[in-house]
Amino acid sequence: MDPAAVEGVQAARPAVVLPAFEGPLDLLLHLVRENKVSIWDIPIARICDQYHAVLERMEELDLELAGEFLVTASWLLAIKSRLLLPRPEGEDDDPRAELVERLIEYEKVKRTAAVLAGIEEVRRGIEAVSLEAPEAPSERELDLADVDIIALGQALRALLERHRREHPPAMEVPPMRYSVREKIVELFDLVTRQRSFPLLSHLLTRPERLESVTFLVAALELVRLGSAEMHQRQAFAEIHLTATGTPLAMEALGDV
Amino acid sequence: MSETLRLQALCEAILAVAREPVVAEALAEVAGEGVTVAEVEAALEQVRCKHEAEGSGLVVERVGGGWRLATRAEHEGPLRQFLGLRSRARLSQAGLEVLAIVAYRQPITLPEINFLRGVSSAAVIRTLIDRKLLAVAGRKQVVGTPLLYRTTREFLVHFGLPDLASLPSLEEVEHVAGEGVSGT
Amino acid sequence: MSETLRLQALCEAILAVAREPVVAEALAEVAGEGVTVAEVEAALEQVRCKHEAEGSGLVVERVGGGWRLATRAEHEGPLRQFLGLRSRARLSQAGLEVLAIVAYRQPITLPEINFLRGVSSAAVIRTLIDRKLLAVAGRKQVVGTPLLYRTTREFLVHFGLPDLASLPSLEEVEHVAGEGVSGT
Repeated sequence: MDPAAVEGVQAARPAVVLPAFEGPLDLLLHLVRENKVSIWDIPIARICDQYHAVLERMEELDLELAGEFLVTASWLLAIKSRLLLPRPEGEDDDPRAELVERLIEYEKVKRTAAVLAGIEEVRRGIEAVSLEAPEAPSERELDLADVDIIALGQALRALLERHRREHPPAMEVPPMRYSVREKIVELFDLVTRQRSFPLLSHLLTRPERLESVTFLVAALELVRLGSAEMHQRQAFAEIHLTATGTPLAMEALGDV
Repeated sequence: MSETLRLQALCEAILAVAREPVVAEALAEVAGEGVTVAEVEAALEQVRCKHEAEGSGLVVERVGGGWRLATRAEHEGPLRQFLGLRSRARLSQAGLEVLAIVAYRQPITLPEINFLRGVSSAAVIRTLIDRKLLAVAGRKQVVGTPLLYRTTREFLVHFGLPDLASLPSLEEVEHVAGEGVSGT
Repeated sequence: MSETLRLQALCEAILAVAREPVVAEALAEVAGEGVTVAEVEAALEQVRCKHEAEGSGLVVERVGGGWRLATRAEHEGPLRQFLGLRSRARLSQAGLEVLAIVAYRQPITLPEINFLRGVSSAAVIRTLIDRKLLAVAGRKQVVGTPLLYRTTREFLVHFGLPDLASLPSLEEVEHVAGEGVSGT
């Protein structure tokens, strides 16, 4: 966090010491201070060059450069070029005025932040006393004054999330993992090799019901295409699938 | 500050934040190099005596081999009264949830709120109506014509909103507050 | 026991269990018939003085709009060791800058904060909201109706401030360390 570290970069210090400027204003303040110039009379050309040099170094080191740095870079260039132009008669607006104003405001912010940091440092060790009460106050109770619309929205989000968990959708449709086409080819192969294939046993021994169903559809398609026949002697008995000798005509298979 | 007084202060501070009785050994361990258990016991005894003086609301007690800081029994009445008073002015987790549901889904009926929360919210609604954050907005034209609830003007004033359309969307809430969804 | 000492003891006992700052009015309400807020304030002041004496591990603080009892900062080390907690994380430079802006200019929108810092502060605000140091105060009625941010009571407690008016004035801040560029 030490902005001064940026000076060390050229001296081939390890890259990690590079600066973390809070933003372009932070960097500009740093440069003004380094150059020991008055903020009321900033030598824009010099500061602008140094600003660009730092940006280049940051880019070389692959630091993530916030867009704001670039926006400010072009702002500086604009101020620089306006300073070079002769100002119209009667106009004495300093092109640097807004820059100065923003730097002064930002410096106040930094000073205040430093004061807050000091207070925080002194108070770090302080813990609220919380003895056991005769009637334990609920930790989850809030003072209404502490509740803002964001807390309200967060409560609803948490609640809807809980509701979703407690009321899962009625039926889950699993993704298709088995293709009928594949099963047709597989089954045709089995039937051709085994002459009479015990389809029912095969279906009942598949580890997954979805696979069984796909097999059954595939078997029906095989019969429809005329490449196989199905036989069952009686209800609930084995279903035999036998090859008819007709080759498999996949192109006749519709969209399955 | 003398070493003895420092040790007394430290013991008192630790008892004040400990959630259960503390044994002297544990205090000696964190009190620093060379502090003996006997010294800690002596310091605790001093703190105990100090609080016996009139004008202290606290007592140091020896319980179950440890020490603890507690409030004086004689203050129990006003203490309970204070905690009761405060809890009436507070918003329970349930209150926050119901307020959030009505704010975003109004007008809405009690059965609908109950469905979302999974528990009955009748008492919570009454409290929120008493506190002028919710109001009745008519009846829903369905079987049983249940009452509909909405948020009030006070609700908008409290949250600094000009109208209900200004409530942040839940996406905006997520964006602003991240996943710190603890409901509190 | 004298009435004054009884009131002191009672105030101390209530602060010890309250878990957050307590307003004198609430104490007066439960302290019994005829006890005025002024008497309560005087009693609290007495308790505060008592704990300033050497050998006390506690302090009475005026923070966040009320009074609270807390441990002394100087016991941080042993206290954390005892509780098995790591030291509380310091706020980042960016976090402190955003708090510094919001504290003095609230309610304020994100674009205004971004402008003052010269860099986007959305992520920082998110962290500060999660740490309960900032809250949303409504929306600004301008194009885009951006959310307005304010500091919370937790902010006041964190920085030991009784109220926002107790923030160091910008003139005071001017005189605080740091070579400025705008001259003194």
